[in-house]
Amino acid sequence: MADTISFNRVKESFASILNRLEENRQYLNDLDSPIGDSDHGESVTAAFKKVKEAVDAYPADQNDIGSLLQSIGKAIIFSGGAAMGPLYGTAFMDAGTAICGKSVLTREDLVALMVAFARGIERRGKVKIGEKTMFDTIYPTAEALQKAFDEGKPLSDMINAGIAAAKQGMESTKDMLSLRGRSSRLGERSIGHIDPGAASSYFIMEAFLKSLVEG
Amino acid sequence: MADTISFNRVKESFASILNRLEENRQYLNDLDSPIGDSDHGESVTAAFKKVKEAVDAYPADQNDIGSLLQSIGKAIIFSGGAAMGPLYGTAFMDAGTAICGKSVLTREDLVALMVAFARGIERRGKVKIGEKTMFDTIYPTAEALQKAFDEGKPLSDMINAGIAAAKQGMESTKDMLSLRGRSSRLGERSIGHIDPGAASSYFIMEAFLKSLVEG
Amino acid sequence: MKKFINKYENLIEEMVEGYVLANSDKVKRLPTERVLAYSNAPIQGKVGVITGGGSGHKPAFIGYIGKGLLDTVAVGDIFAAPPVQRCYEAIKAADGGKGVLVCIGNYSGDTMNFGMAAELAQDEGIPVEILVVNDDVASSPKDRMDNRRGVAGEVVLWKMMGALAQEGADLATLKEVGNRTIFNTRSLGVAHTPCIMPSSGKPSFQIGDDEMEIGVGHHGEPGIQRTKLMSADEVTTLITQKILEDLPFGAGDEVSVLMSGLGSTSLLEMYICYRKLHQILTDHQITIHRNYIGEFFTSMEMGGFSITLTKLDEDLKRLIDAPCDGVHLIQH
Amino acid sequence: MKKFINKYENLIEEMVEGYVLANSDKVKRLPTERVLAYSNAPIQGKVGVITGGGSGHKPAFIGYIGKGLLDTVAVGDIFAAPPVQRCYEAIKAADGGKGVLVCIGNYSGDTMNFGMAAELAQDEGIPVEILVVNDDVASSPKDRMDNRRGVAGEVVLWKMMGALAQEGADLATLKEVGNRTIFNTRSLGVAHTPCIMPSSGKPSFQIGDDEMEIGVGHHGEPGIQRTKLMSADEVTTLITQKILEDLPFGAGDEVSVLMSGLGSTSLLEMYICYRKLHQILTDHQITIHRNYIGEFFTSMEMGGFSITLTKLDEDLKRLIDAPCDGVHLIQH
Ligand SMILES: Nc1ncnc2c1ncn2[C@@H]1O[C@H](COP(=O)(O)OP(=O)(O)O)[C@@H](O)[C@H]1O
Ligand SMILES: Nc1ncnc2c1ncn2[C@@H]1O[C@H](COP(=O)(O)OP(=O)(O)O)[C@@H](O)[C@H]1O
Ligand SMILES: [Mg+2]
Ligand SMILES: [Mg+2]
Ligand SMILES: [Mg+2]
Ligand SMILES: [Mg+2]
Repeated sequence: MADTISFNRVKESFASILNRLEENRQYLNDLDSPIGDSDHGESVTAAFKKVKEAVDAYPADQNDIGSLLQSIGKAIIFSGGAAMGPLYGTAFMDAGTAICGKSVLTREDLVALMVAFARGIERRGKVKIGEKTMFDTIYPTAEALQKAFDEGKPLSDMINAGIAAAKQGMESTKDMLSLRGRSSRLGERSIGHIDPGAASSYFIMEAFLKSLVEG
Repeated sequence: MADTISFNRVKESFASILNRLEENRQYLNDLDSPIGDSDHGESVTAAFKKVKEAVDAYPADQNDIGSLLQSIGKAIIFSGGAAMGPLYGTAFMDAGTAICGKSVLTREDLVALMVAFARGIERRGKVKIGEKTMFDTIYPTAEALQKAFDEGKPLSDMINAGIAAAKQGMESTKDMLSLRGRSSRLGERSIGHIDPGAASSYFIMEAFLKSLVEG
Repeated sequence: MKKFINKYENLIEEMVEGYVLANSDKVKRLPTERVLAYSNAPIQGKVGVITGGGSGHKPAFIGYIGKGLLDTVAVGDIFAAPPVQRCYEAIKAADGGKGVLVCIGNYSGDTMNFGMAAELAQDEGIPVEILVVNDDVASSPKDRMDNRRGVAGEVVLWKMMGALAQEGADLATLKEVGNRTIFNTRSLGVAHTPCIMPSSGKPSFQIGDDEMEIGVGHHGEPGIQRTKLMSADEVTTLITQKILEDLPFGAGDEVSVLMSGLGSTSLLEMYICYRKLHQILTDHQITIHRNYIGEFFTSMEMGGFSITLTKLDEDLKRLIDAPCDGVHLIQH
Repeated sequence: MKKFINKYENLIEEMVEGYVLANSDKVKRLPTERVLAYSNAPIQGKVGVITGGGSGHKPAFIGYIGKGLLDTVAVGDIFAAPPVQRCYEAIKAADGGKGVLVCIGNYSGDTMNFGMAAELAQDEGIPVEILVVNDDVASSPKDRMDNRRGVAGEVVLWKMMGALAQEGADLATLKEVGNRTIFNTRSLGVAHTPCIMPSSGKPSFQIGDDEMEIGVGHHGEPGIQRTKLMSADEVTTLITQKILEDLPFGAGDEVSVLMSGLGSTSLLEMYICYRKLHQILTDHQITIHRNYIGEFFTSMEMGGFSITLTKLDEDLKRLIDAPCDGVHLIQH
C-alpha cells in the first residue's frame, strides 16, 4: 500500500461518507432526541448530499485536493444550514486551505488536513475539548494522526489510530456535561447521552479515513 | 296501593330521575358517540340538575302538580340547552298544562300527563314515530298507559306497561334509520345504534313511573 | 386526558371569564353571564348580527365579536346549543331598533333554542330573522340540502352579514343576501384524530392509527368515507372535487377560500394543501378572490381541516373585502 | 404519522409555494427560493428588520412578514437553521440604504449562519446588527442568561422592531431599544405531547400518558421539570411564578402578555389559563397593557403553551401598540 493519497481517493471518499451517514440517519436523529431537536441525521445527510453534488460538479480537468475540499466547504456553508452547516463547512474550508494546490497527499499532508479541519470546528464553534460536541471526536482524531505520524507510523497505522481515536472521542461525549449547542441547556441531564454531532463526526472520520486506504 | 298519585310522590320522583341519569351519564355519552357528538349524558344530567333546583325552589305552600311540571319545563327550556332542552322542556310544559291545578293525579290524569308529554316532543321536534328519536320511547309509553287505562287496569299495571313500552321503544330505535337530529346525516350508518335521546327518555320514564308507585 | 383545565364543572365559566378579561376592550358580558356582546352593542340604527352555539370551537363563536362582525353571542356548553334564555338575551342585547339577524348552524339544538327565543323576542316587538347555515356537503345528499350541517361556512356568513349590517342595510336585505351567501357556500372536512371530550376524557370518535375520515362533523359526527390516510395532494383533490361538483362551481367563477384547521393540524400542512387547492381551482379557471388560512372553526384538538368555498358576486366580494375588527378576525 | 404532507423531500418547498400563492399581496419569493420578502421590500430609507430559522413553527417566522413587522425571512428545513446563503440573501433584500437588523433566536445554528452571512454583507458595505433573543427562563440559570434559548419572545421583538423601523429610527436606535426589549422579555413553556418529526414519523420526545414537562423548548428540547399533568390553574401559577421571579417583575410594572399555543392545545384551554394569569398579575399589582392569545410560535402539533411577559416602558408601549399588517398578525 502506498504511503500517499491520490486525488481520486479523496474524491471517492465522499460517496462512502454519504453512504455511512444515510445508513445512520435515523440513529443520528434518535441521538438528537433526548438532548436536542431530533434532526441531526436529517441535517447532516442533506448537507452531504450537497457535498456529493459539489464533488460531482468539480471540474474533470482539475485535481487540486485543496480546492476540492474548499468547494465542499463552501457548499456546506452556503447551503447546509443547521448548527452543523457552518461547523463542517468551515472545517472543510480550512482543511482545503491547509493543503492548497496538492493533488497527492503525503502522510504529513493528511495530518495538516485533519489538524486544520479540527481547528476550523474550534474557530467556528468557539469550542474546547470536553464540551460535548463534534469537536470531541474530531480533535482527538487529528491528534492521533499527528502522534502516529510523529512516531513514524505508516499511513495505514495512522488511519487506524485516527479511527480508533474518533470512536473513543465520540464515546467520551456520553459522560460529558454539555456546554455548547442545544444540549448545553440541559445541565446535568445532558450526561449519559452520546452527542449527535460527535457521532456524525465519527461516521465521517471513519468513512473518510477508511476510503483513503481501501480500494 | 292507592290508585292516585300525590303531589309529593311526583315531586320526589325528580331526585330519582336525576340519580338514574347520573348513573348512566357516561353510557349516554357513549351512545351519542357513534351517531352524534358524545355529549347527551352531559346535557341531560345538567338539565335535570336544573330541574332538581326548580323542584326544590317550588313554593312549600303550594301543591299544584301542573304548575310544578310547568316550572320544570320552563327551567329546562330556559337553561337546558342542547337539542334535548327544548324537547324535554316543552314536554314538561305541555304535561303541566294538561293537568293544571291538580294536587293529586288519578289514573286518567296520568294518562293525560303522558300523552301531553309525548305531544310536546312531537310538536317541538316535528317528529314522527320511527324516526329514531326520544319520541320512539315516549310515545309508546303514553300509548301503553292509555291502553292499560282503557282496559281498566290498576295503576301499578299501567305503570308496568308504561315501563315495558318505554324499554321496547328505546330498543326499537336500534334498527331504525335516523331522520331527525344529528344522526340523521348518517343515513344507513345510523342503523345498529340505540338513539341516545331514546335511552335517556327510557331512564326518565322508568324512574318517574317507578317513583309514582314505590315508596 | 391531556388538557389544561380545572374542574370540568367550571370549564365554560372560566373560559368566558378569561375571555372577557383578555378582551375587555371589545367584549362585555351580559347579565345572563353566558352571553357576550360587542362593547358598543346595541348599535342604534344598525341591524344586530348574532350567533350562538356549543363551546369547543374557538375562535368560533365568540372570537368573531367586533365591529363589522357579530354583536352578540350566546355561549353553550361543550358541543351543546345554548339554552333559550341565553339566545333570547343575545337577541335582545343586539337590537338597536332595526331588528336582529340570527346566523346559526343547522343543528336541531341551535334551531330549536334560537327559534323559541326569537318567538319570545318577536312577541316583544323585535323583528328577528334566522338564517341557518348548511354548508357541509358531506352531511346529506344534495336533494336533502336543508338537512346538512353548518360547519366553517358559518364564519363566511358572519363576515358577510357583519359587513352588510355595518353598511346600514335593513333586515330584509340582510336576509336576502344572507340566503344567497348560504346557498353559494359549500364546505367539506377531513379528520384523522378525534378530539377528547373534557367531560369524560374519552375521544369523540374511534379511528385507526392509519385512517382518516372524510366529512367528519366538527363535533366528531361521523362522515361519509373512511380510508387510509392520504397525502396532502390526494386529500385536497378529493375534498375539492366533491365541493366543486356540489354547487357546481365552474369556469369563470370567483370564490373565497376558507381553510380551517380543526385543532392540531399545523399551518405547515395547511399551506401544503392550499398549494394543491390553488392548482386545482386554477385548472378549473376558478379565481380565488380572497383566502383565509388558519384556525377559524375548530373542534378542540381534533386533527384535520376543512375547505369552504363561497361563490362570490359583486355584493359578496364587497362584503368579504370589507374591513372588520373582531377579537380573532381583523381585516384592514 | 398522521400528517397531511406529500413526499418529505418536498415538504418545505411545497409549503413555501402554497404560502406565496396564498399571500401574493403581501409576500414575494426571492431568487434563492427559500427566502421570502415583504412585497414592498426593500423600503428605501427604512432599516430592514429580518429574521430566519427552522420550519415547523408557523405562523413563525414567515407569518410575520408585512408592514410594521418583518421585511424578509430566511427559511430553514424543519427545526434547522437556514444556511448562510439564504441568510445573506435575506439581509441583502431587506437593505433600503439604512442597514439591516437581524432578530433571531439564540441557537448556535441560527447565530452561526446569520453571523457568517452578516460578515459577507458587511464586507459589501451593508450595516448589519444582530439581536439574539434569549427569553426562555427554563433554558439556563440567570447567571448564564446569554445561553438561554429564544422562544416566543422573538415575536415580541419582531413587533417592536418592525414598529420602530416603520417610525424611521436608525439602526443604532433599533439596536438599543431591541436590546432593552430582549432584556425585558421572559418566557416559559410547558408541553405534554411531543410533535411528530415529519422525516421519521417519530415523536420529538418521550413522555408518559399522565405527564407534562415544564420548560420544553419549541423544538422539543428537554425542559427542567417533569411532573404529573397539572390543572390549568396550577400550571399557570407555576409558570408565571418562575417568570415573575426571573426579571424580576414587580408591583407597578406594565407588561405585555403573549400566550402562544404550541400546536394542539386549544384556545379554550388558553383562555382558562389566561384567567389565572390575569389574577396572579393583578395580585402582584402588575398591569397588562396588551395581550396576545393564540398560536404565535408553534411546534407543529405539539401540545402545550408558553407565556411571555415583557416589561414595558413608554417606548415599548408605543411600539407594541403600533399598527401592523403582517400575514398572520394584523393590528389596527
Ligand atoms: N458551538 C459549537 N461548537 C461545536 N459543535 C457544536 C456547537 N454547537 C453545536 N455543535 C454540534 O452540533 C450538533 C447539533 O447539530 P444539528 O442537529 O445539526 O444542529 P441543531 O442543534 O441546530 O439542530 C451538536 O450535537 C454538536 O456536536
Ligand atoms: N327533531 C327532533 N325530534 C325529537 N327528538 C330529537 C330531535 N332532534 C334531536 N332529538 C333527540 O335529541 C337527542 C340528542 O340530544 P343531545 O345530545 O342533547 O343534542 P345534540 O344532538 O344537540 O348534541 C337525539 O338522540 C334525539 O333523541
Ligand atoms: Mg439538531
Ligand atoms: Mg349530543
Ligand atoms: Mg351536542
Ligand atoms: Mg435543528
